[in-house]
Amino acid sequence: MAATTQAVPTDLGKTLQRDMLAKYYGALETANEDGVPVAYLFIPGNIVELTRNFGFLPVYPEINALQCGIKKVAGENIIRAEDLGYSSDVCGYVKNDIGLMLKDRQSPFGRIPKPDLLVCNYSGCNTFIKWFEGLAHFYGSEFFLLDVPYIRGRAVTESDVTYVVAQLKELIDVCERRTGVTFSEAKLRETLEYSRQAEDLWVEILNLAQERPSPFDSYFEAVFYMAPINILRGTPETVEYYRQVLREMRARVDEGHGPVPEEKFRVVIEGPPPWPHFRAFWELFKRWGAVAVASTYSKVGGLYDQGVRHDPSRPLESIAEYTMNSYTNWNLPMRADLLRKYVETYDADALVIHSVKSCRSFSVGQADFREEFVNELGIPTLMVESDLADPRYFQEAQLRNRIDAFFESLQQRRLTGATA
Amino acid sequence: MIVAGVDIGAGTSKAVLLDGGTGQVVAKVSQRSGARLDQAGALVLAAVLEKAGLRREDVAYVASTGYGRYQLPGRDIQITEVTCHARGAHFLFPGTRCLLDIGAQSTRAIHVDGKGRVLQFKMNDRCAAGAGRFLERVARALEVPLEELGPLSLRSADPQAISSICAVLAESEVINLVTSGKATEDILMGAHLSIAERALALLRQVGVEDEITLTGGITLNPGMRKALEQRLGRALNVSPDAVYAGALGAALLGLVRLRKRGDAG
Amino acid sequence: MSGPPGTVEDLRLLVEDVTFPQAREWKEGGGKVVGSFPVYAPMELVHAAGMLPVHLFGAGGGVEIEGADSRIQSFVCSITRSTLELGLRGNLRPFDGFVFTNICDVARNLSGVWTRNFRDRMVEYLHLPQNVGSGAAADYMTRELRRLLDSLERMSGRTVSEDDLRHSVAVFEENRALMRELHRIRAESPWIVPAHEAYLLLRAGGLMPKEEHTALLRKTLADVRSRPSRPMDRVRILLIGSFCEQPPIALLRAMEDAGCYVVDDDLALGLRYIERPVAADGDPLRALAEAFLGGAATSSVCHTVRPKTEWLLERAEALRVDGVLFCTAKFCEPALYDYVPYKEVLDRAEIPSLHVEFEEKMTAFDQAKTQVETFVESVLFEEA
Amino acid sequence: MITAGVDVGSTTSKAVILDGDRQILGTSLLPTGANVVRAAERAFREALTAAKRDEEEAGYVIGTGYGRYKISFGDDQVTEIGCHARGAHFLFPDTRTIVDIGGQDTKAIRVNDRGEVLDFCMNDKCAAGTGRFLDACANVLGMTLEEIGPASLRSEKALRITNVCTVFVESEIISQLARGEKVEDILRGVHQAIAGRTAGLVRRVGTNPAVTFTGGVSRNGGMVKSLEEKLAVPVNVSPLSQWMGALGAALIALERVEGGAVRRVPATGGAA
Repeated sequence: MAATTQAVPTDLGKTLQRDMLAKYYGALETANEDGVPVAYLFIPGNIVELTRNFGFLPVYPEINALQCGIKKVAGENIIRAEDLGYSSDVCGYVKNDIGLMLKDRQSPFGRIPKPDLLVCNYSGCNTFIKWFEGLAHFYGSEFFLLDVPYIRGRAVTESDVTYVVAQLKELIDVCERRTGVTFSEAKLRETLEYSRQAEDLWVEILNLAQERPSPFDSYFEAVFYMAPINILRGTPETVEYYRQVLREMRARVDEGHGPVPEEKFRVVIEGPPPWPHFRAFWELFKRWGAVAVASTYSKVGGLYDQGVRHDPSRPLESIAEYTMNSYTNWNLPMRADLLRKYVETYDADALVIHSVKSCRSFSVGQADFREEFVNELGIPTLMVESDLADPRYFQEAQLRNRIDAFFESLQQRRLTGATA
Repeated sequence: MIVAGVDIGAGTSKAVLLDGGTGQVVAKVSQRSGARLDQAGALVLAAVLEKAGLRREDVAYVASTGYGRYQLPGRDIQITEVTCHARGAHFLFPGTRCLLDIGAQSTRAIHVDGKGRVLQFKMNDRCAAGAGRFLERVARALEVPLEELGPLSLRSADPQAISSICAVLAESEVINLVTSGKATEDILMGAHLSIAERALALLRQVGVEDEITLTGGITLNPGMRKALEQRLGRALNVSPDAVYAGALGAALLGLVRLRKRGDAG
Repeated sequence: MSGPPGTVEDLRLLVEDVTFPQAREWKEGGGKVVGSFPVYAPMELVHAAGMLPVHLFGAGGGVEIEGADSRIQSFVCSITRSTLELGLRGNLRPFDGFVFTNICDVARNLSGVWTRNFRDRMVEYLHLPQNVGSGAAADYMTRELRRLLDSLERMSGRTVSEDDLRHSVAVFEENRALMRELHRIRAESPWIVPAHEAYLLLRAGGLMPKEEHTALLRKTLADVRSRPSRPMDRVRILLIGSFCEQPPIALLRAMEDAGCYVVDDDLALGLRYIERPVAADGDPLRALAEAFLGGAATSSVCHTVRPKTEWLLERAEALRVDGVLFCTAKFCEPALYDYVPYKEVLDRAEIPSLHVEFEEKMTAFDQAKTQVETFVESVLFEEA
Repeated sequence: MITAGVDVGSTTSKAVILDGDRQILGTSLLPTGANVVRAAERAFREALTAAKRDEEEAGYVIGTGYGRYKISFGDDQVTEIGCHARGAHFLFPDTRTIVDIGGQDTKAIRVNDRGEVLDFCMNDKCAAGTGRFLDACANVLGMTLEEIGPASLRSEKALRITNVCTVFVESEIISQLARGEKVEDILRGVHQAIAGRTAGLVRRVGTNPAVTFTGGVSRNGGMVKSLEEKLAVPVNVSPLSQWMGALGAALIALERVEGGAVRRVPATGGAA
């Protein structure tokens, strides 16, 4: 379909994603009553193409927790979970979801259905296992653990793929038993083809951030385009969605239009955003004309820009490789190489690390990145700390003080041409 | 026969003399513990005996509690402050089912049964800790004398939200509010509400059931009471004698042990 | 080092010595040493390769944290910081290699921090299967054990035969059987074997050559059977939650002094993780894999096919406990998640429970002790 | 022509007046208290009076510290990291590492040969406000901030203080007291704990000598000694350490004027 030349409406991608999510949450509203089978999944390494084969409607507790953060109800959910006995030191996403459950799963964006099957594809985060073990206790629903080995050397091994493929076959038996639908490999191939096309388009969009100025913020705005690739993969609508987003971004490049009036600093950002204070946190960077040209958080759902693809010719193998190639399943040396690659490919001036208390799988070891980048690579690096879900952990004055000091020193050195 | 209950706290020590026959309080004393915790118990016991015009020999049983309960020579038994506070609060308000004790150092939530026996209890983790110290530092940052904190906070029209999870981070928020020029009474009410919220989180974990009794020095501060009642949405039992709940409970439990020993002859 | 430790005090000094005298002595004798992180690791393979297996449990309060504090955030458990501090200060110089396993996200990432900070040492991350019910798990774990054995062979310069493996498995099995016997006696008559003594004996097993530890166990069991039996009026407690970061020994003693008999616990669980015999015939690696998948202890760090709440209730009934004491390290996520369903089923079964938090470096635990005393008072004075 | 630096901190507000060739003409120091705007103005006016100059002569005014956004009469704001670095470098031109233990945060800063910030590292959230940590310890022991430094130097045996968190260190100290530990030994432990963690931060930006210790806590001799022990290098301390932020701000203001900048804000009108 040739890209039409007529003008692209502003914020096209953002509005289209909002419509797709509204439609998705609408379908969730009546799923239980309509007898539609519901599967809970995690975003990293999610196997939505497989569950779609049996007519499962996917629910992602992380997306619900994230939306609660943005819509300012995370705080009350977390307190409700802590009243039940959850510690103040455990993950805010888990407590957000438990808090929702304790309020009959009523969220500001619609009612979340109960799970018929918990598919614990816990790629990159052991806390996910405890999360779904808790839900299995409270709901009594069937629990399938898809064991996703952490990458130990430099890449996924053949032994790992064999193990995951064997489990995917066991999962297919479970899904057939639960839904009475027989597995269709042809349908899976078709779904995987749609996923592959969407993934190609998404990578093309991400690469546009190499332009000067970058047409979009690859951290703060990426979240407005990430939902379909993470949770609605495998449908023609998703492929069409990314064609439209690509069209929008190309138009922005042609007009030299970017997320800030004047792009002064290009940064790579590591770590999840603080959802309950998303706008305030973005503002602390916008004031300095700082734009994220690459981020690792936008790869939590899959490292497509590193060549990971669903492949209809190798269905189960490519799904297995995909499950192990989410960012948090990469070990720390691999993450450091990726961050360095991003700084070079996107010609960034600095690295910003947002360390969050709730997510130890992201945070532990980040201090080593800071030192490696500053001392060994000469790349200015700032590390700040808050939380991705718990509004009680965001001290704006301290964050502003550190962010101002960082960009102040960058600006000063840029004026006098000082080297690190 | 007379029974003594001695509550040796990090800040203040309290002693109560109880008449076993009438079940009434004969005398009570509260004084600063001072730096030497090992003497605080003996000193406050001597003070209450003097106040009641009695001698040590007149006391049939001595039960100690509180932080320094192991450092009272000549005691018959030491019992923890949670068990004693529960029993003491029940004596003061027989309808008590929940007890919230907010002290200088720590905060305790206790759920009791009809006889003042502990069913569930939760002591503060770092979040509800240091309520008293926190208010002292807030008072200094705002240049307000400690005793005026409560009354001044009652005049707040727009309390400033202080959401931090622990006393240290909450204090940074207070300082940031000061440096951003917010009204003193609004910051003060925000500080009281932040303590209330953190203390009530503990209470909800042991299960909230009427009647709720407050003990601990801070609860005599009107601002603190308003914050607690506002966040909880129900009336609370408060009495100036609540500060003696620990010593009172120790004396009552001592009486039970004494009678048991008496029966056993 | 003058012979095996005799008294409980000797054991405590050995367990709290963060200069690892046994490892140094083995190293000076020309041997190699491999350390593993707290919960389960199949150290039979290290023994079979002729190296000394040492179970690392952080530094307790034994080292002042300075370097590690600015590299590991404050919302992480203390054992992670103190282990890194031991490495940065050179206390782990005798160690030639380290084995990490999937305990939690923090331990997993620590293996990455290790490879960056100690580039001259072998670092292995062993992926122990979580899908223990899968038909493919045994094959996968056997391949993982083979992969670990290959790197241990490279490190020790020795090829390990199946007989070497069978011999090492037999040595560990004998040790485990004696340990189980000691814990059986304690569960039956806890006044004979205090919890802190059983714990110190278990921990010592992770520091010295296994054969030496087996001899120590035999001597202790003989002595235990001859001890006088006079029970005190105490509360029978099941202690749960200390499977990785360990509470200070003084806190464990304080809890006992507060009026508890700890009839069973998961302290240093990694050292007694395999609860059923390992098959002596066939491929020893597969035997170890099947023993892990079918006969491992229940802990928060590994998924179980049967809900853990069922295991807890069964255990509480079998041990006739008066209460369950959740004793968890601050910031220990796996333990803190399991606490909620555990507490719910115990409340429903009207079994009293208490949750106490600790940090391995704590020197003052008045609050924890007071809480345990109150818990004991509320159980003992039921009718007061 | 003079320039001014006004540093509004969480506990105290300071100002420094400089003349054209970087001589300090006047300084001021007063508690910030509840009204930040007034504190800033008073600090500025008192420094002008000490310098025997009046406001119209000020060519440029820079505000710093947590209250910098409340300084209505400032021409620009610079964070205290930038200002402490510049001030310390002015007093000790060979310094390459600056450590500031402030009321809210502890900072370790690496600078180049012109005093420009190359890298900095700040304390972890839970070890917040080491200045406040010291304040809490002094409070529990019933001593003033001035007394605890010398007292810690009288100790022979340093107790290990394990708590990073201000709230919990108080209960830890109370337990040590209850065990009969001596106040000097507890204080030595407190100073060692803070110095240890601060040294950890400094190592992350690199302990390139010479190290300058700025901020109010640097007046505590016990802390200076502990920090030198942990860093194993001598540490520069200046009697002006409390005014380091304000001095740095005044220096940066002078550089702006030399670069052609002009004061954009009218005088404060000399309100009382």
